[in-house]
Amino acid sequence: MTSIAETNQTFVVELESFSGPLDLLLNLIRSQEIDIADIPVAKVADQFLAAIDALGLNEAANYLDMAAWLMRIKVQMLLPRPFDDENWEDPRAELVRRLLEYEQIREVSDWLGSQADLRSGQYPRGWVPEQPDPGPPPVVVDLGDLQVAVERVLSAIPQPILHRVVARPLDVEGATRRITSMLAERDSLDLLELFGPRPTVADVVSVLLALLELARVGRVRLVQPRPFESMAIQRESAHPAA
Amino acid sequence: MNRLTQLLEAALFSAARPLSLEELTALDPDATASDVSDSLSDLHRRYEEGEHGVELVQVADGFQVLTRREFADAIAEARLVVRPRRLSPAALETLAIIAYRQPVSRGEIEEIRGVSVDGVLRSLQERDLVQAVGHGDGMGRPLLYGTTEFLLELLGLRSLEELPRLDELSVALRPVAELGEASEE
Amino acid sequence: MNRLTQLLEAALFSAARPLSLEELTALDPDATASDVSDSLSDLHRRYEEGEHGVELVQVADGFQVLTRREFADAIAEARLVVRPRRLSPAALETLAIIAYRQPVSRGEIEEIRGVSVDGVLRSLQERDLVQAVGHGDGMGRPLLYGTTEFLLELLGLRSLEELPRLDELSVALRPVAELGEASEE
Repeated sequence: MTSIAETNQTFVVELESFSGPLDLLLNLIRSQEIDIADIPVAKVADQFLAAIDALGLNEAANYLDMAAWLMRIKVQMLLPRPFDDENWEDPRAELVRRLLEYEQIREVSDWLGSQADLRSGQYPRGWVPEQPDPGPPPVVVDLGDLQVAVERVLSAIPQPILHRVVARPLDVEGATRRITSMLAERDSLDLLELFGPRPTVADVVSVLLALLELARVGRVRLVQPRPFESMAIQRESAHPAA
Repeated sequence: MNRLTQLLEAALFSAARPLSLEELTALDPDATASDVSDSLSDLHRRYEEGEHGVELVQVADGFQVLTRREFADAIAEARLVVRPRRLSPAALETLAIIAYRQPVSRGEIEEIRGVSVDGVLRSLQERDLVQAVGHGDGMGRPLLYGTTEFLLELLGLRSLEELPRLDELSVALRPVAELGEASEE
Repeated sequence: MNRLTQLLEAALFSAARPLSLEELTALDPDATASDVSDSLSDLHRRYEEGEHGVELVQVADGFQVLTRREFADAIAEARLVVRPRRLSPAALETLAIIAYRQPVSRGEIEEIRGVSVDGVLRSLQERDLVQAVGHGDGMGRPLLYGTTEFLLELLGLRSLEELPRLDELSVALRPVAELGEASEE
């Protein structure tokens, strides 16, 4: 059992590990026989801080959360109470609830531990005869297992599958509309103007497909002045600007 | 000892794990479950009255022959068996919460223990002491956990009913939910 | 049974190997080898006269309690020695995909699970939980898998219709036919 004894305002820590901040806090309270319904929060909060410092736990998030909570309650306790005491909510209520709940769990877990110890002193047969051909062991499977597995599959599905199924990344129609509307204002475009600032592969392919189709039906002419230069897109004269 | 009792004794000696009434009954095509129950009682009585070093116990969903507790130390000291490793306080607390609150989500366990239980939960699952039993309705449909038959075996319990009742515990006289109106959602 | 005989019975029962006279004598600091010999004779006689299903035998390297040979077959047949096992998470996931999406090819399962399922599929087939049910139309006419009658039996279902409905089954687990025109090629 872990315990902390108070000697001259300092703490002697008898065991290095607590199973969590509630364990430590409960230990402080019980070892000083503090009434859990009326915890002197200011005192206990300081002791808690000192303890996690002594234990080297002052970087453990769980312990720091608890320390912060205790400090918050300490401050709330200092605020003046409203005149009608009936509406006053004890800032410690939630802390007390958590502590009692945890203490209950501790009691059960002590029981479980001693029960397991008792049982571990009774040994089963040690020698297991070799089986001629054991084969795979019999299987246990139930609907619950299967359902949980389905949920797991669903939650683990990689996003790309959903994208491929749902999204329609190629947008030839949109590219066609964009090209015709741009050519409605000007006679010639540079190919690079058709791609946005950060074109995806799908964007590029969409634009190229749209251009090829427009060229095929004779609405644009594709001109490359010199090898490796950018391509120019010219409006065919048969389709003058509006 | 009649032949069925002999057969059952031989089977219980061979198995090194609890055998259910169904498994035992299946051993003899002519035996009914009630024949098997009678034979098991007979075997239990013989071990008791003959003051044997082993006993027949009922655990989880089955029956098992185990050595008597009083010989635990002598056998362990002679290094004939290795006593299983003890569960850590963190593991026991987590088991306690799951045992009483099942089905329960990881978040709820962490709420009560005040620490992350990721690693503990995983190792309890690996040891087949807890298992995922379904999904909750909340955000992200969290996995819910429950206890296994093997936990009962480890504790030597026949069923979860044998766990101490909450109102028998010294600390809280009421179920946690009734402890105060401040229970969080 | 005197205490020494009880202790010897418990030790012989729990040990994973035969125990020599010296080892058995070392169990009790007050016992002599001749005390132990007497106790072993007593134990042997009790098993004989009580017509137990087990017997004390002397083998090359010591003493051992063994089940009587006449029960060996029944016990071996019932395969009591091996503990029934739960399926691994990987096996369960694969089984779930096959159950809900059958007939389904290995490629489709791997697409959903994101890993190779070769070994898992083989072990599910060995355990008679899934089976090949035909060939698909795609490249190379891949084998398609479905679940077996035996699986339904294990799950206690009469037919596949009784599998729990999962309303929020996402696209991935829905039958391919319902996926619409955007299914991947």
